[in-house]
Amino acid sequence: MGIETLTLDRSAIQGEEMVLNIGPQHPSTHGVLRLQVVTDGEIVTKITPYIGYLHRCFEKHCENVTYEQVIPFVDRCDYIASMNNNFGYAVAMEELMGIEVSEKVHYIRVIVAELNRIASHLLAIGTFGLDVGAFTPFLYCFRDRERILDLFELLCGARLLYNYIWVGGVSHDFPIGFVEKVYEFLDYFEPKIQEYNDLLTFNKIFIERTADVGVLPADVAISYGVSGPNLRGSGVKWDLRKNEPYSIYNKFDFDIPIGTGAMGTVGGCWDRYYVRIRELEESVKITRQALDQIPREGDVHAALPKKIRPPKGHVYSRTETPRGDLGFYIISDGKPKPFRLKLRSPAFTALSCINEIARGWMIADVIAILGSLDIVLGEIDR
Amino acid sequence: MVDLLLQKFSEVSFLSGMPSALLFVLAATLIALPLFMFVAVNALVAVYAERKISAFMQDRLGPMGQGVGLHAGKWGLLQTVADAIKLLIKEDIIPALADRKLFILAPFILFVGAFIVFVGIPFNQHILVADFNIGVFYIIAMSSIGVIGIIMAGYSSNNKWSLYGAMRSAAQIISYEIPLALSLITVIMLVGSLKMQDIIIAQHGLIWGILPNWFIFNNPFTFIAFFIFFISGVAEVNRTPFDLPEAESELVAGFHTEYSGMRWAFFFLAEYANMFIVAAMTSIIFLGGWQSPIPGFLNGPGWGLFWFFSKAGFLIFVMMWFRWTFPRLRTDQLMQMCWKYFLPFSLINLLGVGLWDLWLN
Amino acid sequence: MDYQEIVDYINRNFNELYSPDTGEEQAEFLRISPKDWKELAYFLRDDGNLVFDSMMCITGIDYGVEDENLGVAYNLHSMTHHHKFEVRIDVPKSKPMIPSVEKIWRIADWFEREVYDMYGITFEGHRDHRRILLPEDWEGFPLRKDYIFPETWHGIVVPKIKEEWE
Amino acid sequence: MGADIIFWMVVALTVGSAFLVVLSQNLIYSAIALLFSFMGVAGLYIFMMADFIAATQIVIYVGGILVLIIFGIMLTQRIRDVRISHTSMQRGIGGVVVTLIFLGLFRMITGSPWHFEAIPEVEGTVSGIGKLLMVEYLLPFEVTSVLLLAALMGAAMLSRRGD
Repeated sequence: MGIETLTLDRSAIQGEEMVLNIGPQHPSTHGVLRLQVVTDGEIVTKITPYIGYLHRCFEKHCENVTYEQVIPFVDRCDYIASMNNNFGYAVAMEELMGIEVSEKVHYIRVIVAELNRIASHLLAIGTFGLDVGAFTPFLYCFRDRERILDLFELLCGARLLYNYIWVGGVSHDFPIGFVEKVYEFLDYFEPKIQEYNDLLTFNKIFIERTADVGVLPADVAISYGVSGPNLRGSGVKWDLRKNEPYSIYNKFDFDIPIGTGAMGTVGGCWDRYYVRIRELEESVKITRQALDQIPREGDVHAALPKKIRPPKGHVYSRTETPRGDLGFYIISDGKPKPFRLKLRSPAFTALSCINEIARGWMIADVIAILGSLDIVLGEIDR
Repeated sequence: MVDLLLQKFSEVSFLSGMPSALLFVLAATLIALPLFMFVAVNALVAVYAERKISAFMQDRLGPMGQGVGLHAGKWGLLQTVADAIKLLIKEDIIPALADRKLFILAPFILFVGAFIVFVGIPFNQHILVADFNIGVFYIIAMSSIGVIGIIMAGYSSNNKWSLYGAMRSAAQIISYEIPLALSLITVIMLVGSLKMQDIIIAQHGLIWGILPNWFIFNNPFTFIAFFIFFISGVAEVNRTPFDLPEAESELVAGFHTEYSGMRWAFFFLAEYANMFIVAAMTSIIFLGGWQSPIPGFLNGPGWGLFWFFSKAGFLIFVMMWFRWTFPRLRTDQLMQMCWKYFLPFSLINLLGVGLWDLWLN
Repeated sequence: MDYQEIVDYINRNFNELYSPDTGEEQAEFLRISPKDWKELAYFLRDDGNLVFDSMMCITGIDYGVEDENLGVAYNLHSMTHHHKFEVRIDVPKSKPMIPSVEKIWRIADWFEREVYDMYGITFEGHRDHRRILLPEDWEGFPLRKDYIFPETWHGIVVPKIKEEWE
Repeated sequence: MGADIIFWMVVALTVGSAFLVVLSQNLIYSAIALLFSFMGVAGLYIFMMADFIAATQIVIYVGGILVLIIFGIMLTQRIRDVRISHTSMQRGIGGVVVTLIFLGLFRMITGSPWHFEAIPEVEGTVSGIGKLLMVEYLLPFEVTSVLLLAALMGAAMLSRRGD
């Protein structure tokens, strides 16, 4: 009788699994999201997301209002990046109606969209830091985001829901001195990126917590329709601004940052995070170029249609928001109200892969993975 | 100190007629009361400091106010007072399905565990409630009571988050006690006594004529032991980056999720008391306690208090600095750090200090 | 490949089974019947010349109260060849059943659940066929044109919408 | 006199909570009562001038063993319902056995010829214990530590998942 005969019935000592509800009221679900998590000790074995707590049937609303009135609803979908959502809707409508807007409008749109992308990424970076327990970067990010919101307030009076980009133009021209103020902001902001890197990005604990965690391989990401920084974090060089340029993005010189696996496996949380940091730099670059080239003269209302009554037909158009590909599927029956308007939300697709990538990690990692996906529940639930 | 008071009592005529048991209780209370006040004030000051320090680190102002009146006072000085009043008058909520008895008992056990330690801490040459023979060991022993309070709180709340918090904290505190105690032993080996005052007096003088003869500078092994001790201490009191039991972004608030009002305030008091204990212990054992950095310079009992509090205060500041700088570790990383790095290192330390001592003496 | 080339390519491989839609919209999509969908879906994804590895969007459509059909539009995109394609499937309201492509494109999982949630179209073979945005016990399918707004939900009265500005 | 009252209070704490440990229907309550019982025992050690043992009692029993007991209860019981309970079985037989043992002990305590002497003023027991452990009882000390190490490794092996 050797030691080999000593066996242990492991099934007898395995503990029961525990079902844990993360949310709907939880500090780190970035909104009203419920994740039903089955845990074995601290290890998560299954995640079932329950969404819809913020559902207000945006698409039904749209069928009951005119095309102009849709814009405020679009604002409220991704309330972190309203400019980009406005932009996406305007691009879709202009494609449907065949409107050509003036050069100046294009530049204005690109500038505000990129500023809003910076603001949105700052929020994503800050809250991601918060999710892994670093409080200070969050406030640093908010300090800088505040300046962008101040700029937007100067521009259109609103700080969160702008209703600024209209179909065929924008609601107001840049106020006097705005361009200089944006330059000022960019000069202030650019060195701050290094500050985030020093404080959070290359912190040893932060890297330990996020690199290699929640790895999203490129093929899985594509199959799940994940887009934007999340897809690029997986190493796929795909950015609609570059690959399917809309508006005047083809005039600008910028890079598409992708996850390289510098700190771990490609597609880990750290890569997704770092893509956002690098995109801040790219957005600054784009904004600078746009500010340099923007024509000073021009009417931003010139192409505004008197009444929006698109011809019969349909369009599927997508643009790159901070969260990824924002798609609009619009069917028009020739009346002033949309017959069908579908918003394809990038956060929706990003969240759908949570069970795939967060299974087998610990609870703390699930929170980190969720934070790295940068979801906005307003957009997921619509 | 109790004996001293009893002796004083016997000299007072109207007290001498009383039963000695009563006198004993009286003496103990007379000592415990200021100590309790100290713990409470410590929490108030520390909370204010935490707010202000975090604010300055985060590029903001923190609590502010202009003048007196209904503001938070000059520089927000009344903020923590207002907080304390709020906590005192807040509704006391006990969840319907909570285990009432344990729920009520838990914060007190935690607090008692923290409070009882203060008996053994020398604030200066004279202010020390009891200089036990087993001084350091007593403190280590008493600080291990608190974990029971945390487990009870987590268990009795009938909340899964709390339960997770309690489990994590139990594992964490038990684990980190080992490197903590092992680093402590390095110093005890050098001193040859467990008495707090002996440890402090052993750090008198200078080495190489420049550095104070504190144990942190005594030899390379105690230098490492200082860091292991301090970091394990931070882990013991559940401060960031080791705040897993109450990680607010994961476990909402961990073991005190369900607590509110005064009960919650007791957790808070205990946390800040524990912070002070870790800082005080580190400064006593490695930084010379109440001793002045330059022997003979500003050396009176009053200055003793000053040196002690500035050393402890600095270490508390370092803990706050940690908290507002670092992200949180994960459970397995925390355990790995303890068992794979701290434990072997502190064992090597122990051997090293023994050899060092043999060699030099 | 552009739209016409893709249609021709599919027709070559499927014996001219599909003809481009010639309806009133100058539509750039392929209208097929539900029974062919699964086979075509595999073809679209796996064929080396098409490689539609990315499902951009699935949209449910109600053609109107009078129309007897519901539609589903699938917008596909190829990350390899950078071309797009749209497939549309119409199903009768009396028996709205479409084979699920959830195993082919993983994102179809949630998109199909959403279409089911809003239009009541059943996706056969879907492994997790539940409502997604609305509560489990919600009655009716809100995005259908004939949807009647409920007045109460679990005893909670839904406030009436004011018609005009007051 | 004052010490006497405190002594009896400590005794009451020890015995009272020990009763609670045995009689409580709730396993967690028993564990918590054990905490007070241990504290009481530590207090008794202090009365015997065994301060080191008292502190050890708290470190090992309260800080270590009791935490592990509670940990074990929470891990092995179903977490969902808080009311973990256990019933005392065979109270009759148990009562008889306990009474017999108690009587035996009682007889022994009252029957033994205790000899009293004044407590010597010991200046700490720590150095004495240290010397005994390191000189006289070094072998048992080392053997115990090897045994504990073996137990530790065994536990680690058992809890390892998979193979």
